Amino acid sequence: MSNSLLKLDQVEAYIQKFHILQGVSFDVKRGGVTVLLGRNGAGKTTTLRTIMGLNQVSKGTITYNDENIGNLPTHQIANKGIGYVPEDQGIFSDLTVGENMRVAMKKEDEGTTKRMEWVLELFPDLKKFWKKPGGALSGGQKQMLAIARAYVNENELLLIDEPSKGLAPIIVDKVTESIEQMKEDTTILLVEQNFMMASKIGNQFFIIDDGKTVHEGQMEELKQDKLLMKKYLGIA
Amino acid sequence: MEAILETKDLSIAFGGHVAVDSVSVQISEKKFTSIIGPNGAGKTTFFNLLSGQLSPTKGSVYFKGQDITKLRTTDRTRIGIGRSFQITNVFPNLTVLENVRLAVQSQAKVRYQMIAHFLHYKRFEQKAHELLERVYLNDKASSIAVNLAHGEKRKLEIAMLLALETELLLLDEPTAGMSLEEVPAIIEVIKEIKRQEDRTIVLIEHKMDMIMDMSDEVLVLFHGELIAQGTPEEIVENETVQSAYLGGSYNEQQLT
Amino acid sequence: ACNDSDDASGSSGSSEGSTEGTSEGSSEDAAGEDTQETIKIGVLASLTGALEAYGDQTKKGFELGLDYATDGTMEVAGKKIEVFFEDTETDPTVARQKAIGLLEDQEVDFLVGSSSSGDTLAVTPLAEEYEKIMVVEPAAADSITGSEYNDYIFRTARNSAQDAVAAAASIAGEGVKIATLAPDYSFGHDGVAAFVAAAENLGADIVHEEYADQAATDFTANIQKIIESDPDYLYVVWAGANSPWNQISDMRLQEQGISITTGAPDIAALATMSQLVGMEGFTLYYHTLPDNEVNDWLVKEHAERFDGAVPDLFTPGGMSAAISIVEALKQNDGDADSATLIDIMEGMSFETPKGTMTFRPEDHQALQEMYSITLEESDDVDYPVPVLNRVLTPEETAPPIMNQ
Amino acid sequence: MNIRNVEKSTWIFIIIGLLLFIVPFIVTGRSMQFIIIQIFIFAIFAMSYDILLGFTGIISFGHVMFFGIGAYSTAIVMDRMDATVMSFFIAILVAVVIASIVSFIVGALTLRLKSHFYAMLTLALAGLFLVAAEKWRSLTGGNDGFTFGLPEILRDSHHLYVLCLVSLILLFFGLRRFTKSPFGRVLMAIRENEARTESLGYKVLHYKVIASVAAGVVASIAGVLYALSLRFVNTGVFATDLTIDVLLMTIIGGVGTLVGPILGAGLVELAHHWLSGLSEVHWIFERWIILYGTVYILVVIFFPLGIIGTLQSKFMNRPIKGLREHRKTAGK
Amino acid sequence: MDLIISLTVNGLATGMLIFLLAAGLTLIFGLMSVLNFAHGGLFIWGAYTGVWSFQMTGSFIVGIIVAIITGLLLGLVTERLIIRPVYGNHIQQILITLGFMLVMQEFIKVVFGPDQKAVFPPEILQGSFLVGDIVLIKYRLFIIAVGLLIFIVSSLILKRTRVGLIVRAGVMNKEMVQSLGINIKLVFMLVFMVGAAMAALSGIMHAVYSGVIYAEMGLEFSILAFIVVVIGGMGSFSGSLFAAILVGLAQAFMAYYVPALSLAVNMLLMTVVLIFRPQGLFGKG
Ligand SMILES: Nc1ncnc2c1ncn2[C@@H]1O[C@H](COP(=O)(O)OP(=O)(O)OP(=O)(O)O)[C@@H](O)[C@H]1O
Ligand SMILES: Nc1ncnc2c1ncn2[C@@H]1O[C@H](COP(=O)(O)OP(=O)(O)OP(=O)(O)O)[C@@H](O)[C@H]1O
Ligand SMILES: [Mg+2]
Ligand SMILES: [Mg+2]
Repeated sequence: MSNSLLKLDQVEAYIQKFHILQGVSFDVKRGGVTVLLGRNGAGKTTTLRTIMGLNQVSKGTITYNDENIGNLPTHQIANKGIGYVPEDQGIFSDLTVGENMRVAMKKEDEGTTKRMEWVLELFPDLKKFWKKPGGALSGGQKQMLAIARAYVNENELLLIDEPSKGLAPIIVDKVTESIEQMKEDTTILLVEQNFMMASKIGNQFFIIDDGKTVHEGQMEELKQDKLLMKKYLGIA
Repeated sequence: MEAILETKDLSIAFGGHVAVDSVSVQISEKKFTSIIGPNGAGKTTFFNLLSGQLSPTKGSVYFKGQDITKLRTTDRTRIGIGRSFQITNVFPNLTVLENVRLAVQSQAKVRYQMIAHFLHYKRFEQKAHELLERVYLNDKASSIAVNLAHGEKRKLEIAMLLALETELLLLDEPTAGMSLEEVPAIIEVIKEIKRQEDRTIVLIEHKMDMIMDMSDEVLVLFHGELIAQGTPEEIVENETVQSAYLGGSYNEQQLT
Repeated sequence: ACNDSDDASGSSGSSEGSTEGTSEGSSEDAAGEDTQETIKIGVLASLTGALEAYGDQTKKGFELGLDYATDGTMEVAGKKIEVFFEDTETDPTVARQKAIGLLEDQEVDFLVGSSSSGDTLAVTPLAEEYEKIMVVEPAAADSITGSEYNDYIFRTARNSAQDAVAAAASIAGEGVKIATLAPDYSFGHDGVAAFVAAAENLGADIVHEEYADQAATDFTANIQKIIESDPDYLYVVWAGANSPWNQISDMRLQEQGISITTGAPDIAALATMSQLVGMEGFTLYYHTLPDNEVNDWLVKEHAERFDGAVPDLFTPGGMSAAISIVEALKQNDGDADSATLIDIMEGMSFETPKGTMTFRPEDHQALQEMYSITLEESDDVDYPVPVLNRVLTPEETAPPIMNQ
Repeated sequence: MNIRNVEKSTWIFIIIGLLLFIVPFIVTGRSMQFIIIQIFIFAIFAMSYDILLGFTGIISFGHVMFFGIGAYSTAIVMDRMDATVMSFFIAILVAVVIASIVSFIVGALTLRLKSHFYAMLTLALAGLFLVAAEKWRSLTGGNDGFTFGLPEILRDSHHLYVLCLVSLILLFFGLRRFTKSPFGRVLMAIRENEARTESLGYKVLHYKVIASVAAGVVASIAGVLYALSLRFVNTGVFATDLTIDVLLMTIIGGVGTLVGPILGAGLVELAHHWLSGLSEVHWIFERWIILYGTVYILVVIFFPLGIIGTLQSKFMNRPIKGLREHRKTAGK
Repeated sequence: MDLIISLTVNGLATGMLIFLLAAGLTLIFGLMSVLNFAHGGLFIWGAYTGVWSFQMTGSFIVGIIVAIITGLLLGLVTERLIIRPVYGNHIQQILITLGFMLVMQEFIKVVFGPDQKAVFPPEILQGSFLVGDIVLIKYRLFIIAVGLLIFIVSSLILKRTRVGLIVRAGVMNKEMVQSLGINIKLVFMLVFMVGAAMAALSGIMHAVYSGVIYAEMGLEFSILAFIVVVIGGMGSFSGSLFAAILVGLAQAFMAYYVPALSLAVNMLLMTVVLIFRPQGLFGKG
């Protein structure tokens, strides 16, 4: 088994007739946290969606565990052990929190029960509002639910799109912590605008700009490289 | 200082759960007030009560001394309460320009005109373009709103709010999901409004640096109750706020 | 049955060459003259949709009728007859459009039709406007020869009132207690009103009138009320596929001493009435009932042409319509002028599968035989068969005149 | 207004409109004329439906009630009064007044009911009108219906043709302006996001009610013309089938395009006419309805946004590179 | 008293008959949110094929099974060819399903002929019991039993398994459900097939009840089914059952006590329910 878990090679994708991804390549190593960075509209979300099979790959390959998963149906991709927290949370608004979780649970074994307990400890609000429709949750609670839905399954790879968005600082801390715990046995691909958080937990990073990967490296380097930060992320 | 907005004993319960609990505050005119609090504290719900999306189970809201508790959303917008939404809330299948144009049209009070052609009102379109420029969205003017990236939608949301030119601006996490690069620019837009000193701004945010930077006053909601009120500095020192809201990393950040 | 639309257009096309005695060559000079050489008849019927079966019967009957009346020559007084069949789809708009097409584009001399009263009423004003005679068949609404009557309308079909009078004649008598059940729309109300008048005339006692939603799934409540009114007879006026027979039998009306009576419908519907064996009622036609040469010819010819099938409820009507037109033309030396034809047809009697019919001068309604029957089981077919009690004479079933 | 400011499409429509006036001189068959008149009438009816469905986003299964109101008002007024032009105007007035009142009330119910529930409620209300027409036999003649006379001038097919065409053209341009006005823009906003429209300071209910009344009144005018063209009315003018027909016409042509429904009306009526005519060609076409149904299916597959809608979206922003092509190559 | 019992029992039976019809639509329209105007087509095909095989074999059971199989197969074809391209788009659904409805209805006439056909219940279900003065029609009792069975089985399935949740979730956000590893296309297809099979089953049940089948009956009854599903509040079997029984009883009692309004009873009922409870009886609002 190679060290690379997920590998994108010159991936291109269209949304309707717009050429959104124009050559995204990166290699997510097994274990650890990989962060995707880039400004609004750069194509980060589209990249994650393409990996999940929610967008068609028009060119290039996506290799997962040495297998080409480009253009497989989404559910098959998910069933290979990939979990996804979408940017818009994807809460089923008419279903209760509990039902949302139930739809998400792939298995009902011991491991799942354990993870469920862990998740509810992480986000006690969810337990409190177990019977509330997902649509009635606060913005942050929805975010928690979206994360929890991905956490409750055993995943080999987790794609998380801006988890910290809308969360109170203290919860951001918790999420950060949970990712740290998780990265022991789950590889994480993270899109994050909260640089504080990203830099704290990220191991390697890739920068996407205008639908292309334009830079990659170790998080440690990025933190030092003020020039790079300025150029692509607009922060000093 | 004159209070432009005042709530008295404002409460709302969903089923058994009290989301906003007897909140009585005064929002000072032409000041910048921020609201913080943990997720689910009732901040958005509080906004909903101010802007009329929800009606309270108890208590009342006054705008410029007038009791507006019974007024509908539409009327509140018309008398000068505008808001942006936490969950992006735009017209998905219309163009970005049209989204803003509709807001401009409402501000110009052209509401029941059904004879003239809408293009007859050139100035609406011009104004819409200006606003899009201000939020750095002019190159997307002809995109269909649903196709925008998340951050772009947030900007559109702000442009629509600005178009209404209301005296009171309620901003619900305007920069959530916006890229690092653009946050400062949007902050600049907000600051610019603040500098003009003719508007009152109320902001909900989880980004503490923003709060610290801009607020004249900070309100803290906790389990629906107003537990603290003061200058940003006072609030950061508040122990409950530290332990229940900020957690560890904020302090760390201050240290580093 | 698949080929008959072919036949229709085919016969009109092929007859052109085979016509004898008509001066075809000279017809170029005036279109008006050309129409003098052929008699054109437009038939409107529901050839698709819910009433498709009725339309089909009319059509077959009409074709047979022309054959019969012209001895297979398709000519009358030296003029050939051309027929156009149009499908009204049981939609008044379509009916009117097709009728205009027939009158304007085909320049027909006669209209015949149609399967539904609504379609017919949408067309009758056109007959007046274009001054062409329209023979109504098989639409039964009283208003066609009643409140909506005009001089150009003749009807070979029986009307609802005739049904009612026939029904009354079959069962009513001094002191007989009768309840009625009918669908809650014009057809039902007209039918019952006429029946009540006729039955009361014969001394019967109407104890209850019940109207039910035609599309209802459950008739229990209606039947319950009828039982409570404790009649000797229940007279049912019904049309349409969704019928109450099953439930009437399930509710054991007959065991409670209530006899059912109704007009026997077409064969497909008779098949749903096997629980009503023994019922006394009436019918306007069943092929074994009339005893005359025309009917014998019809039954024989029908079987030959259509795979051994017997003529159904509205087949003789179609045939009668054709015969009436040909007869009138014969008497007018083939002249299709409406004014003279109206004079001829008023009071005209003609032989049909249902015996002698007479167009009553007052309202142009054809008075005709009806049949008092009993439904009996039969070994030959899988539906109950109407067996003749007695023939109800045209005079006996004459409906009131309603166009004054 | 300056002539140069007129949109190009407006000129096209004006030209087509003018051309249509010549049609009766070319198509002399009155039966064909009658079909074209029906097309005009249903085009008006379908446009009115488009105001609801396409521009305001309201699905109604009971739109036929306004059509029926128009038809019965005309028939009853013309029947009870002398057949004069005056009574024709009275008929229109009666139709419009009743339709406005009813559509006002029905429109106000959109406040309470959402999507399917509203659609079904309108179905029920139209059903009640049907039952009323069925039951109030002294007025309506029950389901057999009744015929009525017309003033001399309206009996002529050419006159009727012109009347219907003029109505169609006037209503088309009127409604087009209506939808392109600032008001119309707000309707579209409501279709997209009702709550947001409200928080922009628009009173949604007012808009919906006005749209509903506009649609109702226009539909009733279609009904008036329909009764004129038939000189007969029966309960069929309240039948759900008609709502369904008009719904299909609107969708086939393209929802929210206004020309679409006109095209849809033409297409449905002509397809109907030609396909049913086929049964004379060969007996196999006796089941022409199968073909007719297939047309609906094909339209959805090849013109998912309706004919005009699909053409517009193809025409207005031409794809840079077709997505489909790429999918194909990607598959290999 | 007898009268009331009699009306109630028969109203219940009618209600159950309507429920059978609405059950399929509860899945397809209520749960999957597909405006399926072709439901009546599935209904008549169930009725015709069921009756045909019943009359060929003489076994009602065979008839029922054939009807169900027809429903499943037609459901499969309908879902794949007609419905799949138009999920989530009600406007297209209306057009395409109506087109398909016309095709199915007309094909009935091609295959089985245009005439109405008579149908009789199997021997054991013919006739009625007499309990005191009350007439209990056997076939109606059978319908009540079948209706209850369908109700219990389908409610249990929805409650015990994730299927109901998945379908509802899939309607709200298809992509998300797929991202959770669920083959939503397959789930939709199966649920649609079951809904179609229920429609077909109700077709044969109804055919035997009314004693006659004809091609046009489909559209007539599917509107009733839509009414029931909406009154019930969309998507819950309890709601549909309750609404169906309400309609059945209302029809029975109206026809007896207020016959003048019996034509309008369905529409009145729907109007009243929707005005006072805009989300339907069991709908969450
Ligand atoms: N459905 C669509 N149709 C057309 N363009 C789209 C569509 N969805 C996204 N885009 C465009 O694709 C580009 C990339 O979008 P994407 O959502 O991947 O950006 P992102 O990097 O995630 O941005 P953000 O940080 O704002 O979430 C944007 O410019 C956006 O406008
Ligand atoms: N419509 C509703 N029905 C029921 N409960 C609701 C509804 N809206 C909000 N709530 C509950 O009220 C509480 C307050 O929600 P609110 O959205 O105001 O939180 P918030 O302070 O804005 O949080 P966040 O920072 O996460 O956005 C939450 O617990 C939420 O679940
Ligand atoms: Mg994104
Ligand atoms: Mg909030």
